[in-house]
Amino acid sequence: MAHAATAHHDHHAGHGHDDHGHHHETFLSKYVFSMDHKMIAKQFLITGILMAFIGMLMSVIFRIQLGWPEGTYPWMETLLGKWGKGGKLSPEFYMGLVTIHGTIMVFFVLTAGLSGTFSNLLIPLQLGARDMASPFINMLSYWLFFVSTVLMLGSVFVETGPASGGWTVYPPLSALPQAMSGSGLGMTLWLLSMTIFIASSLMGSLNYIATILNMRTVGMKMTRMPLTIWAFLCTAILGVLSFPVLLSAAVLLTFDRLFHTSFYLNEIYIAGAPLAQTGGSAILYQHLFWFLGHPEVYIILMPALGLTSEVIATNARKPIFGYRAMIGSLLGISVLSFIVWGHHMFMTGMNPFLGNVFMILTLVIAVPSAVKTFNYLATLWKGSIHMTPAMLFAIGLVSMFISGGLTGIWLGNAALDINLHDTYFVVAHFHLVMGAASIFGMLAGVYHWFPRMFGRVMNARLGYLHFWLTLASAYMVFFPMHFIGMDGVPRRYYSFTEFEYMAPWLDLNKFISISAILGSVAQFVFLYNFFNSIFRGEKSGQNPWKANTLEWTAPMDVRLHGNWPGDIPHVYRWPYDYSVPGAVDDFIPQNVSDDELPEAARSVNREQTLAAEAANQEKKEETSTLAFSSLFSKLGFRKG
Amino acid sequence: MSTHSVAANEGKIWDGGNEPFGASYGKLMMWFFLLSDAFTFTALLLGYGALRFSALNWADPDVVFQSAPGIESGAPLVFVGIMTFILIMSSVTMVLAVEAGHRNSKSEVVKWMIWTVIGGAMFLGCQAWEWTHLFSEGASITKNPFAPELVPYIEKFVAQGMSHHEATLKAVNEIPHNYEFTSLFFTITGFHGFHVLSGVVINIIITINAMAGTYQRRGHYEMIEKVGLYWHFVDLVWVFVFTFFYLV
Amino acid sequence: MAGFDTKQIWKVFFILLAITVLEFLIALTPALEGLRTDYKLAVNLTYVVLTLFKAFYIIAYFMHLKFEKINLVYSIALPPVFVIYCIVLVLYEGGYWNGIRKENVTSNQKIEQVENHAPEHH
Amino acid sequence: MKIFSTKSLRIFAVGFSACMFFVASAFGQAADSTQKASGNAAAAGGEYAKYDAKKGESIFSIKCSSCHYLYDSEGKGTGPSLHGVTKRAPNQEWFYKWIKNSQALIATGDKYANEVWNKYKPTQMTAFGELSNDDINNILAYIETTPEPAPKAATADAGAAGGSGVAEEVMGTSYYVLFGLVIVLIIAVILASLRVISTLFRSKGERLFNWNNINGILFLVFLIVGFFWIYVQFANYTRHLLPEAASEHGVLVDRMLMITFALTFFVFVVTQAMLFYFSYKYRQQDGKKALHYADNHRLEFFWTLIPAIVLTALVLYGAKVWTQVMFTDEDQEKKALNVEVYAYQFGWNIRYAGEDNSLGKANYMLINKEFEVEGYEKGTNFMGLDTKDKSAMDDRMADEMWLPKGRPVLMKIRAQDVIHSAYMPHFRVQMNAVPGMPTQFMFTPTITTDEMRLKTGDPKFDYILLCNKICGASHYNMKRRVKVVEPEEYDRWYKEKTKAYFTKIQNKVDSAANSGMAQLLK
Repeated sequence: MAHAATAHHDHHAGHGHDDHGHHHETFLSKYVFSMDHKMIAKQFLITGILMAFIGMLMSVIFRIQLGWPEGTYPWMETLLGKWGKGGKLSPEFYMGLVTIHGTIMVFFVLTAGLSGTFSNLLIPLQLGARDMASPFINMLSYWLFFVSTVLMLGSVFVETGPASGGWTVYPPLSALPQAMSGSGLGMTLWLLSMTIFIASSLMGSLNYIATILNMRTVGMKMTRMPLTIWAFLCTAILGVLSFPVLLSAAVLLTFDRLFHTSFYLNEIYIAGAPLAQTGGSAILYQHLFWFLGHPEVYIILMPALGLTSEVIATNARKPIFGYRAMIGSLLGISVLSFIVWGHHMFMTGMNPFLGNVFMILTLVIAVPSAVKTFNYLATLWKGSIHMTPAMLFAIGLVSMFISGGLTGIWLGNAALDINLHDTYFVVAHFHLVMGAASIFGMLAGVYHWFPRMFGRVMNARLGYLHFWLTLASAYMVFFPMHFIGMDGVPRRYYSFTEFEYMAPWLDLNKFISISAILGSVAQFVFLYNFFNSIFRGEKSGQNPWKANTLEWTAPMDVRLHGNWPGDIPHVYRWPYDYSVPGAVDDFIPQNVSDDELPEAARSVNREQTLAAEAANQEKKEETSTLAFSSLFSKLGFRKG
Repeated sequence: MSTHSVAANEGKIWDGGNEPFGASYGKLMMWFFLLSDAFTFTALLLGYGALRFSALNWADPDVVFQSAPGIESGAPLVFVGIMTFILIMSSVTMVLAVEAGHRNSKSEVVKWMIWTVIGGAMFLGCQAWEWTHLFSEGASITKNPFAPELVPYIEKFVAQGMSHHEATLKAVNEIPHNYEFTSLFFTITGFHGFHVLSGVVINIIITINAMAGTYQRRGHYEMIEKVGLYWHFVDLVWVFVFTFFYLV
Repeated sequence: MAGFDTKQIWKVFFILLAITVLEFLIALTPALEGLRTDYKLAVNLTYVVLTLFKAFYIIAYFMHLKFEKINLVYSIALPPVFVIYCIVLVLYEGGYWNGIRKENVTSNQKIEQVENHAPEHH
Repeated sequence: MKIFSTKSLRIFAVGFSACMFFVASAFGQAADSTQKASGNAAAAGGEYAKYDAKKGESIFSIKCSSCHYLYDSEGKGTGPSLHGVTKRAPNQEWFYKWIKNSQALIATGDKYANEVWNKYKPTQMTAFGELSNDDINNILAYIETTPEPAPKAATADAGAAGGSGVAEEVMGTSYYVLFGLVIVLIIAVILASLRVISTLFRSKGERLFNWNNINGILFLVFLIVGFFWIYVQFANYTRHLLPEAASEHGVLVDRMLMITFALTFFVFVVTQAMLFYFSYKYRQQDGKKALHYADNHRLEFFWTLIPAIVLTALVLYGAKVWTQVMFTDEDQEKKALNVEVYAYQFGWNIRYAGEDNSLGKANYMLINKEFEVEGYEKGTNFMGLDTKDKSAMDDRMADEMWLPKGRPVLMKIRAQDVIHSAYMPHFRVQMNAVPGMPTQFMFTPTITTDEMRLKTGDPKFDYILLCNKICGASHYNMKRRVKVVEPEEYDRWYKEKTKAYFTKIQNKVDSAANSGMAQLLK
């Protein structure tokens, strides 16, 4: 049977799966231009973390401006030079920070850092493949991503300032250098960086899809794949179909900027002269942008949901509730995400008739999202929750997902959007549902799969501290913003001192800024824990969380290229056989066949569950000697 | 449901250790890449559609594309007809190469691949000629000599004693007008031409590989098939570009 | 391999050629001039339908999709549904912009005005 | 055994230095603000005394204040602070040219213009071609004769809750910073001591903490504290929210909002409570085993169906409200008061339809062109009005947007340069202003400014029109006052306004009301 897998790999001559362990590796080929998916995952993760901290510190700077709009800080001038004259953040640079913060967080941290890291790490390991379908394209994907981050950061340092049209870079603001300082070279770099990023993302996604379809080990049916993989599959499909549209939008915008075409420009009088470029439509860009932009939200969120599903099931020691419904809702969300982009545009002058169409479709998305939430709750119900840091973050994600998701019902409603569009309510909504929730999912993933990446476990107590500070500060930052938004306070305002009716919120803004700073400080706990644990963390056992999925059957020797020495294990069951009545342990790894199980634990199905549970009560103390002879029992990790 | 534990592989295509689409990962990646690229072109053509629908007037393709080498005007769409024929023809030779590949016939693969490369190069040459011709008529990415609102000016200038050509150039350079048509035309055909160019380059590379016997040694000509998919896709895009720019 | 034989290939080629020729006939036959101006939409739709036929033949035969496994066929053929949705909506939107533009054309946007105030041109 | 391991020390160091950083900044700020001398005001500008600073002030507040402050705004406004500017610039003539079109002046190679440009580029100054030399002199008079306001501490009138004046401001800041510092300190101390204690226990082979219990209980605590905190927020903040909707459709929107709020808040409370309670209740405990319970189709069916039904109801209701608000027929539009807001970086031009209640057409290419219509004086066409369109001739220009109570208003929205958004939160009105694509929003104001002042108990209350789509550096300061008055008062104001638009022409129109001009308008 095992030969099926190897034979299958031989079929693809030309990539280096089969020579694992043999080839001579230099520093460059091992750490820099590595083609091993585990190393590439680490590269994505560390770049992502770096980017996250840069984005976070940017947000601290503009939060200081928003919290203390009258304040001046000498260090600001030291840090920012001409953009911080007199110790005061300039309005131009404020816009630049907001833009780059958004772009970095959305694309580099939550798209590449999250999906790039975990798709790379988990797809081959959880499916039982030796590597990605095309390790070379995989490597290229990372390096293109790296180049795009460099270009994006380069945008911050150009003389005319970083791209500053908001992360959506709507033209004409972004198309005309006359319109604002950030629309100069900084904007060109932004577009260039995004173009390269799209290429990177495309390469990654194609690889993920091909790997998931073709390289599953024997027995790994689609319906036996962990939900993480389902989530990565949906994410990759969304990426393949939506990013090219942004590419086209960016190309047309670049042409408007560089060759004076007018795809997005019409009847503009700016800087004391009418513009010769005319005949286009600014709204066209928004349609193209949001055709990407909305799926992008789910590209960000779905991997986090997938990771959470796995972490919750493992740590609650329960099967994920409604596995098929979870897959169904992932697919439903994916499909719907392509046909609702217009809900970002209710107030942009789009045909109001389309407003109705988009509103109806948008609110339909709430249904699969609700199903996911309820399924998570049902999974926790009557579980035996192991409070690992990963589990805490997974629970945090569900909480954020609920809080942010519910306000989506407000914003998806065109009538309510009249007054909420582009206010702080929107900021609160998407930071909770796609910012905080996805970051929580990512952190859950990092804590959970850290042993798989580095062979060591992260310090749990620092993890707890990190979690509680992060959870509290996330709510302290974003929950009050709903009130500010409902008062009609616009987002992307440099200060709120110019309007009387915003005055009552000055205090609250200080509170939010303090909380943001607190939350940012808490992330340094994580940073310390992360890097410290890489080198000095407690060594992990083979399967530290006692999980079912295949990645924990591969040797923890992280340097091994090819993942499994010898044959790839076969798969006999779905990944959520936790606390199966009658089984010796409270988990049955996927590669354990029925023959290796005690009679009572074989072929358990739904109908039998409750009966078996009753039986289980009687046999509780009984320890069967028919324990499985798999890899796990031999390893003998500590119990309890 | 999934808790049922069955023998590892019952030989069903979705059970793992298998290729459920009956296609290697490389072919799958090519297919999905093409799907993705189709969305890129779709977005560009969407932009074209939306802008054309919103425009108050538009250039008449019969007037714009009425020249061919040797015929200065009065032969609408003839030249693009030739281009279309060339591209379809090269698609055919590509399929023939793929077919020969299935029979592991190296000499035939090489023969048909060379014809495909020639076809692609001819198409590029035609496009270069057409662009040059349009440039000479005063068109560029930001100038549209065919804009209906320029007609009265051209007439006026002609009345002042200029030749039609001079009058057009003067009008297009001096009078603001709507040049969405040429912007979109040069952008989209340029983007398509870029695809053709990269296709030709790739075709040349694999032709050389085929000559060197790389695929013979590998035992299969799947690479030809993958590149073939790309080449047909380029043809496919042209079919749409042709309809939307030249006919509609 | 199914779907690849020289006869079939040439047959598809002639079908493609025939459709293209038909398109040219519609576009160029002087006798149809009245039809082209009076039923512009119908003629354009005809072009689109003929184009879709061509696309079908290229994808199905040249790209061999017709002979692939049904899974692959679906996964390639279904996503363009989004495209159709998107096209319908965006063209509808384009028509809406057109209405607004028509409404806002100024009376003196015509020649003299433009001439007097011609901005610098790139 | 080490009491302070290097690890805990390091954590402490990171937290502490972060705090010190912010404390230091705060004091830096304090020192800075106290140093702000109440410089000698009003000394300059003697030669401008002959101009009308009052008129200048009103123009300044509309055209200039988005980007410029009078005094000491280093880094704050987009442009330089202006007091003393007449001493910096070469001569009066220079101002005329600069303000009307700075880019043109720069292009001529003017030395000072280029100096300013090099300092601030690429930020450009909006061209104000419509200002006459007199207007500019008035503005300069205002700039140079206005004394610097005393520091905030003295005036101490800063907003309802925001609070405070410089001294308190600094106090407030330090308070927060100290608060943060204390929290981090406490955490560091707790951590360090936990570490010490647990090391002690571990050396005896015991575990002091059952982290499962601790975290489980923390979830419960978080739930309770969190809900209490949410309650506190509602108690404190709801009074700061927007007052009741001041428009007819706004009432519908608000009702929709309340229903959605009630529904989602209910779901929020229930699901969050379940989530955190489950996390507490089902934390791992010795001797307890998880229930193997993989799915229940009936349950899943219900929790798919119920949200679906509820959402369908919401969607239908939402679609109804949206349709009511956005779809207006032409008859209604003709009867409504036609007003245009024309957005530019960074301000709004406001135009009222004349007696014909029809806004004249406009063309962006005519903006700021000198125009000449037979029988009229020359003027600058700063809204690009179509001089051939007769319905444009009687349009009126206004600095503020006055609206009569109870009459439908059709607000036409245009943009000159980039996308802006006309947002009037109190009326629940918002629509983007897109260059080259006029948009509109129709609404009926129902509460006058005075009535609203009584209702809110805020004698300074004003409706406001602001920009809600990122449009450049001074985006945050792009505002116009909106005033809703009784219809009679509106009529009075409107008649007065007849003088405001096409300033020079209109004077003539008035003086020659019976002449050919009036006939031209028909």
